[in-house]
Amino acid sequence: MKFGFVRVLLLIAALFVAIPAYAEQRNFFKIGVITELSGDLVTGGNITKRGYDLWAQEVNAKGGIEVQGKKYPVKLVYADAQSNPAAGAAAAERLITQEKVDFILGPYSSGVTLAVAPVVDKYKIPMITGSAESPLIWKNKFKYTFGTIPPINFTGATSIKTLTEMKPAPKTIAIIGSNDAFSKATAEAYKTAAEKAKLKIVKFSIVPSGQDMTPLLSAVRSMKPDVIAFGGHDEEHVKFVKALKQIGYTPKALLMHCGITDKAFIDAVGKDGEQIFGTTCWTGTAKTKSKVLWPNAAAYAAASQKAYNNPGDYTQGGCSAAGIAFQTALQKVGAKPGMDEAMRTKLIQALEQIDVQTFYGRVKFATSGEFYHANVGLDPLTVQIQGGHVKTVGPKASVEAPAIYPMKEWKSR
Amino acid sequence: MAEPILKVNSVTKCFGGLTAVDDVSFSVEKGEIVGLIGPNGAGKTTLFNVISGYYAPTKGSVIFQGNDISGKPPYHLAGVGIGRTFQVVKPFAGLTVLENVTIASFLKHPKKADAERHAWQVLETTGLADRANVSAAGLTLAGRKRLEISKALALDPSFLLLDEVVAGLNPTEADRTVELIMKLKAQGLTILIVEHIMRVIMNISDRLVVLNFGKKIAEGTPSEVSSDPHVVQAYFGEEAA
Amino acid sequence: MMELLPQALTDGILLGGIYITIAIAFSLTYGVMHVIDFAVGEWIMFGAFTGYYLNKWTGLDPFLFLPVIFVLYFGVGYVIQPVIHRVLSGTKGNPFLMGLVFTFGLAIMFRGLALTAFGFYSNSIPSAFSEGSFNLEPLGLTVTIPTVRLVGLGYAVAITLILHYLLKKTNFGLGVRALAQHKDAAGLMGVNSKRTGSYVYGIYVGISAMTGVLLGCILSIGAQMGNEYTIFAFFVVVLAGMGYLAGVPWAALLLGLVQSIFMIYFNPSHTLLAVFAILYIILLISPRGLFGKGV
Amino acid sequence: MKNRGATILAIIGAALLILPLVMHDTFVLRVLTEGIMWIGLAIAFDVIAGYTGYLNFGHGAFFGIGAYTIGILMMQANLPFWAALPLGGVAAGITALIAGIPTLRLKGAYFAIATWALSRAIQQLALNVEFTGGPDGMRLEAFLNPQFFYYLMLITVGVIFATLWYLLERAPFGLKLKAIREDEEGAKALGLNPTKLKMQSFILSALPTGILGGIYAYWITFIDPSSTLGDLVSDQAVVMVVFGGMGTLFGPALGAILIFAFKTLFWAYLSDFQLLYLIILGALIAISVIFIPNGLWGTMVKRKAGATRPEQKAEPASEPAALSAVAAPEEGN
Amino acid sequence: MNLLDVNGISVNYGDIQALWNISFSVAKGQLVALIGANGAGKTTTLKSLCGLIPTASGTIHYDGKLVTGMPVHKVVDLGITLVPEGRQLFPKMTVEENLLVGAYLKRAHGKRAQTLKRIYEIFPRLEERRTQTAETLSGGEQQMVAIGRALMQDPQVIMFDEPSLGLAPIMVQEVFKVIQELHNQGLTIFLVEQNVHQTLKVADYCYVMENGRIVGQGTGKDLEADESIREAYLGF
Repeated sequence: MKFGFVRVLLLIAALFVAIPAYAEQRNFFKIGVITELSGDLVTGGNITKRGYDLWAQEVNAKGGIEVQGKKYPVKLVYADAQSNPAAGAAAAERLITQEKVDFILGPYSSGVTLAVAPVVDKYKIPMITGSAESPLIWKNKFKYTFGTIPPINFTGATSIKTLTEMKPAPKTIAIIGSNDAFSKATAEAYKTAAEKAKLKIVKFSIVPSGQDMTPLLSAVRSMKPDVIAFGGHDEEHVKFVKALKQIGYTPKALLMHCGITDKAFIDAVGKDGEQIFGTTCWTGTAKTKSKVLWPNAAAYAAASQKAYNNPGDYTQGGCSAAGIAFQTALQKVGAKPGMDEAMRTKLIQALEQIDVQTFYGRVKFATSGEFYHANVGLDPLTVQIQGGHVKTVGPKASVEAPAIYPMKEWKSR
Repeated sequence: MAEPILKVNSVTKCFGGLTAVDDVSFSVEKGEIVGLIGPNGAGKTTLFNVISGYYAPTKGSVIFQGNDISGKPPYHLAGVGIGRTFQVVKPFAGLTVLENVTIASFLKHPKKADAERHAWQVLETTGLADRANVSAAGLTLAGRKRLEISKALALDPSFLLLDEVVAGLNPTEADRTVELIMKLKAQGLTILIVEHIMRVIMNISDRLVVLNFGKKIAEGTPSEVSSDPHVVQAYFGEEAA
Repeated sequence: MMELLPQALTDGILLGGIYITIAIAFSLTYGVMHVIDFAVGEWIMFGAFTGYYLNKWTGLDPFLFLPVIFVLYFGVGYVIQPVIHRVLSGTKGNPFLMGLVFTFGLAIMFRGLALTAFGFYSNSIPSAFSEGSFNLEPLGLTVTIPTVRLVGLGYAVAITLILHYLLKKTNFGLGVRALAQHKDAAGLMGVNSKRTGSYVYGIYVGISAMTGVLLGCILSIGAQMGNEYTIFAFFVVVLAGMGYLAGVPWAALLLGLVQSIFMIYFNPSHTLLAVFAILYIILLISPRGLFGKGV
Repeated sequence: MKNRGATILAIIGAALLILPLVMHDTFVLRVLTEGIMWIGLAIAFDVIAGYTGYLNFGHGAFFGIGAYTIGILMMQANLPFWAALPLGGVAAGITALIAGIPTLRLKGAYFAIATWALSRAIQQLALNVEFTGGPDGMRLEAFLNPQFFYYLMLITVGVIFATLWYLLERAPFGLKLKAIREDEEGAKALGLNPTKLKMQSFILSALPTGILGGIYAYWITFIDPSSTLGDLVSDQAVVMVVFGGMGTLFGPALGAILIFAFKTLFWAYLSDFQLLYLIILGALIAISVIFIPNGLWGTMVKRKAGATRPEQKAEPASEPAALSAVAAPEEGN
Repeated sequence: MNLLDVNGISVNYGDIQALWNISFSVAKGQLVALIGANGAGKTTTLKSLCGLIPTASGTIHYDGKLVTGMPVHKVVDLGITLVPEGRQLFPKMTVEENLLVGAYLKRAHGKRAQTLKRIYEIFPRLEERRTQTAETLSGGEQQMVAIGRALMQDPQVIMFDEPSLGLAPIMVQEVFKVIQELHNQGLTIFLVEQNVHQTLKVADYCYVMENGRIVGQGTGKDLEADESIREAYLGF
């Protein structure tokens, strides 16, 4: 029977060896995608994947990335990070050493990104994440990690500022955040911005993830804040809006963040989603102009609508933009598939110098400071759901529609 | 006369409203075999559990070799030399016979090799050596009962509590067990035994203690007890008046 | 802050109502079958999605579908129970543990199926009850009671009363209780342990599925929602004493009130910490639940 | 037989030791490192679950506590890794001691849920205190040497395996634990103190788990409450141990290898069917419970022995012990 | 005509044989007793009769129908019932509920109010305690509930497993009185007892069991005179 045991071991060993790491001369770019395709963060992971997919699809439809007159198609290789940092690190290792990918499109969550970043640094493989936006990543100054979405502490202030410009101007704010890395950072960003804007913070609370927040909101209601701001994930957004409606409190403004720009949120809450404010960097109607792939945001939204029956939100857009960033840098340095280390170093330099207008807006990575390698080219937007669509309501330069303020009572909708 | 090895002083044990053992006193002298008898439900096993530390007496005390042991945990009592068997035999079913006995041997032989050697010796004594490596669950009832005795013996006890180690055996097996008990007595062990098979208990006991409804109704030599009308009545039921 | 107390208590009770519906049938199943069903949250999730799709296709209020969903999932439970029974009555290994692991496997499988079939987005079930709330201001209290939560509490009370009636007043219930207390003796009374077990499991799955619809109306639904409710079901059932049905409402209300009071009067981020600490302390003091009557 | 087994083990051990010298695929090394870690976690879990019969659904807490201890000591107290590592084990051991005093009195489902609640509470604690970094987690200095971690994990798990094997299969301790598992009350009569033994086994289960958590933290370089203090470790350990076979060391090791290999292969080469993975894993667990309740190893070993062990039919116990019936009579010779 | 016919049954617990080729029969209206020392296999016999444990071989016929292999709930539906050793009441249920469970079967359900009244007449004490939970009763009262519960099934045959076990003498008398009473009313009774004197006195016919085998039989009077019984029990 011991032999049975050995046989099993051999079989497993054979399986690992049988699928060999082939080092090939290829005429396409092989790109690793690490994201959360299972586990708790499966929603975000899949949105990320859509963004990357859409980019690859568009590139290949055009025949590939044109480098020095020759077009190289792209091929994405996925690795599931299982919402687990260890699996993310292993995924990076596999994509780099076995799949020999040229570069990597990174995870949805900050946690996984933090575990993957040291690995890509070690192998000197560039990675752009189209989603992770925790300030922690950039503070760590990983040389090979970039991000197209600006961190929340970079964007958060804009919406608060937009709100303070409303008439009559709100005076008080209650801020609530879910106790996970991203949501807590969102709440803290709002807090910092509110303090700066001299809003009176009547309540600042962090709650455990996924809980029913009704009791807390009852307490908030008694303080009658003009603005309620909330940092959380998709499922919590839905719960939050419903709870607020159920206790019958309509603040003058309800501010969430990027999560509300996803069509799924609007579908889930229907008319209750109306007039909710959000913080984002991009919407399907953003006034962007680009020469790469999609000419503007609307074209992108249309493509996304066609592919996924969903115009895409700013996470998805950020992921597609990550592809464009790579694409641009590759063209600039004239990199061909199967880059060597020297070429990759050049690619990093190119990425650091990149300044390109995309459908997503301007992509430019910071090269120092607390936003190191995060995209600081974008103008953060304040958005509001109006008539089932996400409309930009601030800052002034980008306004599509005037903000509706104060919010309409839940009951009279 | 020397101090008795075990003294049971007015032990009472209640479970909720039920008094299972009611003010029972008796003592056991060193080297004797005392039989504890009584009809089903008379409180014999409860009394055993009190003596071996499984229950603390509600009232009264148990003195073993001059020390009050009432309420002391069973593993402590095993350490001072009290070995016991269980009426419903429950060997460590997942383990072999040898392992079962070895576990008990650890008490006096902390090294595994020594404990195993000692366990073998015990199994030789109890006649289970040829089955040492079979799973305890695979033993016949006779085997399991003998395993119970082996485990208790492996503790090297000075005092042995045997709870129905003969009941359920066929005559040949019963005789072998009786032989074993007599051998143990010859080696100087003191034994308190509960048994239903009267043939057996009458033969081997030096003295008998009879319980009924938790009370001691008689005590004496087997012949004294068997002629006691209370005892006969307890066993056969009251004659309808 | 004291003026918030009536609202805090109301919120706690309403939340407790939700927990009752999650835990009560679960507790019954434990009492009768002695299985801890790790898939309880997944039954809730399946029910929620069934309600969601029925609403989407027909446009009718999901509350109208509760009977349909109950019958459907009763059937599912009825069919699955014999397998669990088989696992639990096995003589090899440790049947209790095997039962636990078996339902654990089911839960994982169900989650995978749901992610495949329903996708990964969070959603919400609209209902006429979702609109509106009652205001107790006329009574001099600053208390708001959302209609849908009141309906939830009503549902919880109804389920509790129906189960109470079923168990205490019907012949079937007598058989179920007999089975829970003494399997052999129940057999001697003519109780068919296999079939009764199937009924009980069916009832439990049916109730859990209906609860899912309710939760979808009050909170949100998603393929991964199950785990969270499994946690609360465990919590309530253990606090009540496992299998002790009469303890469930009290344990559920306690949980709701602790959460509500903690969120309002203490640091809300410590709410779950407090909840688990309480469970832990109660298990220390009274290992068989609040009332010491668990089995 | 024993010799052959030892030879095979030696060959596997030697092969594992030489492997990094001949094979330079760092991904395979990483996978092996994690696989070996899971073997360690599974056998450590089995000490309390399989040998002692207490299903600990909070096993992951020990792992997380080990990971956080090393993280905090290295990053905040600037202790070198080697100094911090044993303290991770000690911290987990102390947690087991504190947690065990009340929980080990509980039986069956209550123990399972109490330990699970405790691990949840610890997770919430980590989310809510400053020095753990809260939900942001904690980053350790990256020391990404695949060979180093491979050997570290191999040797650590080797030592854990050998120690546990000695204690549980060679020394009296293992037999004593099994006695507790089979019949706690009966064991008392043989001089065993169940409370003490259970506590020792709980600590023995926690200590290596904490050390493995520490290695994990240094290896992965990033820890947060959901990845180290969540249900992942406990859940996987349960599945591996049950699938492999409880109450032995080889069973959980085999279970860990197979489940981990299945998971990894599926993950690495069938990523497009990721959701299928959950379905297959779930079905696999359910089906194996039905058809091989003794686990793979248990089933294999038994088949080899040629004789299936007849299971003892439990005697129906009547209420007070004083009234209990005598066992059934049996065949004469 | 024989109501109960047991023909050569054997029962195993795992690899241990508990019953060896047991045969006996009980005629309608008779009171038949099975006596024997502790562990002789009496309880096992009763359990196999009502389907609580499977038989390895042999047949059991009740009223001409083969019941071997039937699950317990079907067997009792035929009209056999068992008052089990140690009473086995439902501890958390009230006295009345315990009795009502007895009328769980459809067959008995219709007349349950009537039967309940009758049982309260036989055991007035139970009516006084009807709202008390079973676990709070004394041993004698519990035995009454157990008997009452069996009667609620409206059985044709009642099997008793050591009904006097652990009862005070006065209660033992009472129990035997009830058994005799039931017998007089025409019920068929199969009695397993350790109280030999009383048993032999009330039994129409008796079987003696030892080590899983039937070793003797005869009428109560025959056996009472038989020294071997006395010896089997007392050893003197």
